[in-house]
Amino acid sequence: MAKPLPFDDVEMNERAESEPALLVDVDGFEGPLDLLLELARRQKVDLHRISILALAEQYIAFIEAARRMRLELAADYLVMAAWLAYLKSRLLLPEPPKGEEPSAEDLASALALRLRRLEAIREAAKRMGERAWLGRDVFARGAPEPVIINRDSHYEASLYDLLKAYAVQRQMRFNARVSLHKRNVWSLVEAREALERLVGHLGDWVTLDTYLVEYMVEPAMRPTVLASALSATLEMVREGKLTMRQDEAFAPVWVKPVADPAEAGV
Amino acid sequence: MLPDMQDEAPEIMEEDAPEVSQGPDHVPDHGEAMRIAEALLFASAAPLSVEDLGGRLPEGADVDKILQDLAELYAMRGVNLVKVAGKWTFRTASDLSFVLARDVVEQRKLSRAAMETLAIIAYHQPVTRAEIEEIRGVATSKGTIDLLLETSWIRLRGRRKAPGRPVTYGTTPAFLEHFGLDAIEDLPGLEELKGAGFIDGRVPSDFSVPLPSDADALREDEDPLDDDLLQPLDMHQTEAGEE
Amino acid sequence: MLPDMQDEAPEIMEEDAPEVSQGPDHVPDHGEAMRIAEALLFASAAPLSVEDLGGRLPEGADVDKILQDLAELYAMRGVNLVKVAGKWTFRTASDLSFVLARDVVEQRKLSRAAMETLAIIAYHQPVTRAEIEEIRGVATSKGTIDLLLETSWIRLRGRRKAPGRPVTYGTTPAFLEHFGLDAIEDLPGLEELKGAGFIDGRVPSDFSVPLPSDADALREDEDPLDDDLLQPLDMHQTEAGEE
Repeated sequence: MAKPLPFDDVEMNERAESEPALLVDVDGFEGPLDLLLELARRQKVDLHRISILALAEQYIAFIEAARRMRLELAADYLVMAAWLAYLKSRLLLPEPPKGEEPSAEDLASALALRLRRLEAIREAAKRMGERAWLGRDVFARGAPEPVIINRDSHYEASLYDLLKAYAVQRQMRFNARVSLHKRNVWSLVEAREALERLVGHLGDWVTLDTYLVEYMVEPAMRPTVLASALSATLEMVREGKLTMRQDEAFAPVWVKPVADPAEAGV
Repeated sequence: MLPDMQDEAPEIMEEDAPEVSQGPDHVPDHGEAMRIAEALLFASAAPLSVEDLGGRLPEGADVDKILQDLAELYAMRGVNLVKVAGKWTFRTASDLSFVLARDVVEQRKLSRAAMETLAIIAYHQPVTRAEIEEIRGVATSKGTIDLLLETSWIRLRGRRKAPGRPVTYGTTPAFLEHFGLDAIEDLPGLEELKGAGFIDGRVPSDFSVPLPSDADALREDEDPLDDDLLQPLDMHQTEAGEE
Repeated sequence: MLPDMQDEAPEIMEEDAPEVSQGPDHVPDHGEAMRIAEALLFASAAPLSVEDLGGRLPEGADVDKILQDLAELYAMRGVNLVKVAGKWTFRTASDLSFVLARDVVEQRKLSRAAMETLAIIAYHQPVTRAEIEEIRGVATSKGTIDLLLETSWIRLRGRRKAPGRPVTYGTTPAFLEHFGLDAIEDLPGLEELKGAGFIDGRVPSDFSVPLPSDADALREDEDPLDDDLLQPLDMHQTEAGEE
């Protein structure tokens, strides 16, 4: 498209009726078909009896006038002009023997049909525009009243669910009672992790027992905590991270982090 | 025949006495049902279907008769009961627009091109952009279709089973509501357009002139929209590329 | 019915043809002014004052009379013209407000905790919250009891004659109805639960399933609820304080 035609509202109605001669200006037209329709209206005859030949001549004359005035025309208009020039020559020449091509008369009536269709839809659009539009001519209730929604919860539960919940619940409790006590063990891994965490916070000698108090809230845990902690400490001493000492048998075990791994030793 | 309605049952001793219908089976009072329908229609922000109303009116109410009577009752009033897009609603009488027009928030006026395009879509649906352009004899700007989609009066229906699988357009219930139409068949001048050979140039020789249809069901020559093209933006980009 | 859309005005030649009101300058009769007022009141988003209407009605219209006549016209209808805060508006007739209410029933499933609590209340009633907790081995949230009270399947029965006088819970007739039980004694006992496969494996010798009773009469160890504690809220606050 060389030049898009203006699409916004153009007051077409005033233009058509008042002008004695069509000004050479395509700006007001919605394409070549619209221009043709306007030219056809100027023949002041029913579109069914329109002279396509006369129309073609008028259109071509209009386009030529526009070109003389060096008006820039969209390609659509020129294509239509070329086609109409062809149609005009076909209409003026005697019909060639029946060939494959449609006859000039067929082409002319097809163009007339297109014009009638455009005219018809124009009329339809006009009538639609004249209808009572909602929000322009007719109005809905300005203040609709809301529907109040009462929510009512209805709970689903079957007797099966109820009995199952009860049985499972009760059974879980008596099963729990007959099961063996799980042995609580402070594993070596846990002991090692706990000690590694402690090491960073210590400055001086401390008794190992001090650290372990928090793990020994349950008396039953005491042996496993002591055993695992001692093993983990020994391992860390071997790695040079801790120093440990015990003053005598059964005395508290003292530990101290090694500031410089080179000092490591028992 | 109506069953014998005995309001005051005589003391029937016989075992086989016909039971007097009572309570919920009782045919509801027509006037009362009309009042309820009136209240519902007045209160609602959107038009109500016969089914919507039926579900809210007393059991056994004759919804069609109620609507007919209400429409008659209001026919000469400043507010009318009208049917739009198959549903019922109250609207101000169309002859009173001159008093009410002052309330209008300045509406964007449709351009002639947009109005024509809308008319072609309405009368010719399902229709492709190429068909719209053929009728108007001019390229349709992307803006026109976008603007109409924005009004929610038109929608993408599907794709024509034809080379290029172009998108088909049709109108929406909002279109009917806006123009005060009960159904698309009520478009003004439809018969004349049919006579003018407008609907439709593509008609095959069997001469079954199809009327416009805004039914949700796709026509035989339509395919559903592909999921990835439900985005209008993509669709237009594609089309723009073809120009 | 659609208002008659006359696309082409019939050529009225009669001088005395009933004139449709023509623009603001035309002084219409009282009936026409009523129609206009009706349309204005219908379309307005807010109630209109006498002054608002006066400014929109034809010159010389008797606004008070118009409003009075309209109010009368609508007095028995489903919609009434009413005056609120000094301004006029249409409102659903007050006796029909129920038609604007819609009941929505939401199907909800009981949580496992609620189901277990309900089962324990059913079997062990009258039972206190502390007893429920002892059987379940976990604390029962206030929400669970509230939810069960909401289902109306459980009720507050009384107070246990024990330190702290805790509230006792029991089931209701609605419970029986919902679970299809003729009487609470129909809840299966231990042997039946075992037979149905709900309980399997070794059952300790001291394990028992109580024979439930939902009799209204209070047990010996129950006191009536005090009046001031019939409010579930108060009751729960008290209980919460004990925790």
